[in-house]
Amino acid sequence: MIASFPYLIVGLLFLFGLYAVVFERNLIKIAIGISVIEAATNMFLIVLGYRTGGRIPVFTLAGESKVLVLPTPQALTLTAIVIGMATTALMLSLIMVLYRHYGTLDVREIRRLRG
Amino acid sequence: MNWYDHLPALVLAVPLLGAFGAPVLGLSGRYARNAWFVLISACTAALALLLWQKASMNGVFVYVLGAESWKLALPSGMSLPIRIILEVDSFSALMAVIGSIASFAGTLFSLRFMERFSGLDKFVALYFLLTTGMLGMELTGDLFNFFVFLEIASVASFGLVAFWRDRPEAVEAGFKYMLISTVGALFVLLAVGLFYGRYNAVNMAAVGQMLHLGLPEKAALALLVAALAMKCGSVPMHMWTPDAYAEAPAGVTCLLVAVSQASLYGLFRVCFSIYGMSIGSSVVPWTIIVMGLLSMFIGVTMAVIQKDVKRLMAYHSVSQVGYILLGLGVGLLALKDAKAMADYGFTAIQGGIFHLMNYTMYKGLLFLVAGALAYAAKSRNLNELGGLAHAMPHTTFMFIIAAAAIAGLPPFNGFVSKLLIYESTFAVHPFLPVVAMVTSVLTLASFVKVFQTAFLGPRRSRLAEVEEVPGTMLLGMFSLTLVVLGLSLFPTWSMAHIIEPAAKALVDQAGYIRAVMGGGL
Amino acid sequence: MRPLSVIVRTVCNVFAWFMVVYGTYIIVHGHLSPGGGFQGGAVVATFIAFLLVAHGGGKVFGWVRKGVYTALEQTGLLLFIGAGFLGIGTTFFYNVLAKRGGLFGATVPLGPNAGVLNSSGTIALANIAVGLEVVGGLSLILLYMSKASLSSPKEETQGKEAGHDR
Amino acid sequence: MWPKIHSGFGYWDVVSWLVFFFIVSVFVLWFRSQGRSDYKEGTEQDDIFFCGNDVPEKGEDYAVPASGAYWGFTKALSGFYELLTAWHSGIATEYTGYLVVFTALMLSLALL
Repeated sequence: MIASFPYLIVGLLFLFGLYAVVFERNLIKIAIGISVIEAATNMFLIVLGYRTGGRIPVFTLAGESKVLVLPTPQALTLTAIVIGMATTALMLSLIMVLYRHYGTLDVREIRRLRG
Repeated sequence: MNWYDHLPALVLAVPLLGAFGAPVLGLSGRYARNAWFVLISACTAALALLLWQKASMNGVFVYVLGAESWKLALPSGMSLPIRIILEVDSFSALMAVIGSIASFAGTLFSLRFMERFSGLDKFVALYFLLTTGMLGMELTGDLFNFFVFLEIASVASFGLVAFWRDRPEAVEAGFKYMLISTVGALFVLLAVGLFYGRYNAVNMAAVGQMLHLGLPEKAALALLVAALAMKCGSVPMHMWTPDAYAEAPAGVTCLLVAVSQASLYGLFRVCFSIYGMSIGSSVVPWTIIVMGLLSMFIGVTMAVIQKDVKRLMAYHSVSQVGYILLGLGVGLLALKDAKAMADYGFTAIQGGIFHLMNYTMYKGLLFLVAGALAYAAKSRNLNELGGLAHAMPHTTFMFIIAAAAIAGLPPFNGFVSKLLIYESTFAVHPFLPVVAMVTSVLTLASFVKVFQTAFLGPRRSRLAEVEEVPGTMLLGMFSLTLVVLGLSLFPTWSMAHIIEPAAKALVDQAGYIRAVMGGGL
Repeated sequence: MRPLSVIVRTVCNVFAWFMVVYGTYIIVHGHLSPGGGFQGGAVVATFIAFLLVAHGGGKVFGWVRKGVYTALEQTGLLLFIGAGFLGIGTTFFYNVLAKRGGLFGATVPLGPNAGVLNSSGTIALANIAVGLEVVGGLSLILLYMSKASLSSPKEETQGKEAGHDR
Repeated sequence: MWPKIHSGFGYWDVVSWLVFFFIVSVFVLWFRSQGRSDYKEGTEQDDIFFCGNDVPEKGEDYAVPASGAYWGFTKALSGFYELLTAWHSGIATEYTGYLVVFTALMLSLALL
């Protein structure tokens, strides 16, 4: 039961982020929502790789302890974080340019392309 | 060192080098930059062709990055592949060829088209980054790597869609595409995580070998299908397509079409090579078929009423993707039943793949023609165009070929692939080809509208000075026209040598798994 | 952004350089301890963030030259793909430098040890390349963003839809 | 040399189509050559017939704009088109919402 607690948190975070992305109107808040979803996904990967009582996977000889925390999900997470940073930076830049053009941060008013 | 062995890595490394080297080359002037642009693009296309030739001779093969030997998929004592593995079969090599040809044509077109604008070093860098992302999605054999290349392609395309940053519409389109695409990509990452949690592997072949359908696998399949269908622009998640395609510079749109096909490739790679027989009930195939039908019909009906020429063509790409989804979805439906597969399923897959190839070629050509119109007449609004056929005879000629091909008029290639799709989906239910044919009629109707209003009719006084576009732009369009004509006039050869091996490779799940899990030797 | 008080400015002036040192440490120890090119690069890039926060944009733009950061970014990128091409004799990204002696090629002794810095071959090279790239890229992002936030939306290109012609 | 492509029900053969096309075009050209012999180029026979009115000088005045094309079609389907254009609302979060709803639908369909 207690082992599946992190997954619950991941699910909740994911839903919070999705809520923010779908129902918020302010572009900055939407960007925050995207970041929350990213954090949830990263946490999901980290939780997957956790082994109870495992040690860090940096060693030359593991010694007595044979249980290691899996390094692969951590590598995946790092890559995802890097991508997330690039996405966030680009998204914030686009929001700045959008604000400059439209004079508003309300997503419902940025709709010149429709139909 | 035998460079022929390193083809899969070189196909990815050369455009990546092009992306990283472009700003350096840009320091020494625009001729150096343009030469670099064309050179790297041509090299990529040539390497992709060689790769396809190798794949059609050798069948499926792997390339292990960073290993002691390029085919060492399973190092001693390992039961799971640990390194990043590129896996190439006829289908993925075909996709790489299609994508790199579209990239090459877009390159030639962009030389003069983008000349007026500043920041071209970054344009070239992003363009090659987009090419790398697309080729990586097509060649990789690793799910997480697929996600990484998906994101590389996505981020590069956000930048390119919003490249004209002083146009509010362009930035708006870039932002919309970015929002929906980032959420979709995170769904893909979640699915990859689910696979990793179940099987401790992210290699497609390894997952495919161990897969047996449980709750997490079903969830992962649903997430992947939804996210990748969004990336290739199928209804109900297609709304980014007209915005992004219409607002991106024309050469980039030509490449974006190929990039969306890479997502489609990923969708069917997941369905056929990872899940295969164990895809469970026919819910997923039917979802794909219904998505295809909706995409076809809604895409084309929206296209009929558009006034912006690029937006009209972008809605057509939604409807054309519907054909491919329909063909491959019917193939997926028939996968479990050997008799149905022999009767109509394999033909449907062949039709889908052939249509995919045709679609990328003529759709890229149409977007380039639309770009040429915008370049020459300084307007994309069909209400302001008219009578350009005399001023731009070569463009008109190529437009007619592409429009006839997309409308499925014989003897062009669009007709052949549509025929295959009609006659194979008819075996499932007569309703499917009926929708497809209605779509085809409406496609013809809307392209007659474009032809009539932009090229025929009286010349507007505003357009009196319009001339034919410069030579390199024509060359870019002509290279795609050549492919369309080749596919039209030699359909039998293309079916036997290009499409059928690709369809066989897609269906052959065991062969795909064996190439990695059989020790790779 | 306005400049902050003199205390903040002095502290930031000092700590900015510590961040550079610490980030470099993380970059070069990427193969031994948690961290690596991206993380270290991000830490080094806080140098610019410190200066921007403490002194405000107006002053910092006068101090830095963007060309330096672009050059860092480009060097990093080319170095990275170069590290990939180094191994093309065997496979792309093959670790040719490891266990050869010389630069990055030391052999690691068995058993628990503190880690040998000079041991990881191409990985260290790639880490340094990524570190340079991230330093350049992130600093440029910070600089451009704060510059854009300084200029008001009214005076620039609002209303014009011409595309940025030269 | 030119085998056919079989689709399960029928086949496609580009060469016979081209031969047929050639024959038909020869026939059409022959048919055209049987037309009136009193046609002369450069006379008033070349003029545009504009319902008996003078042809306007500027092209804009007598061109059919693209928004007028298929007017009857769009008019007949106006209810459908109103629905569709309202659906393509241009609001980015709604588009994302469709993706989320579709994913939820897929999940519930696949898990059941």
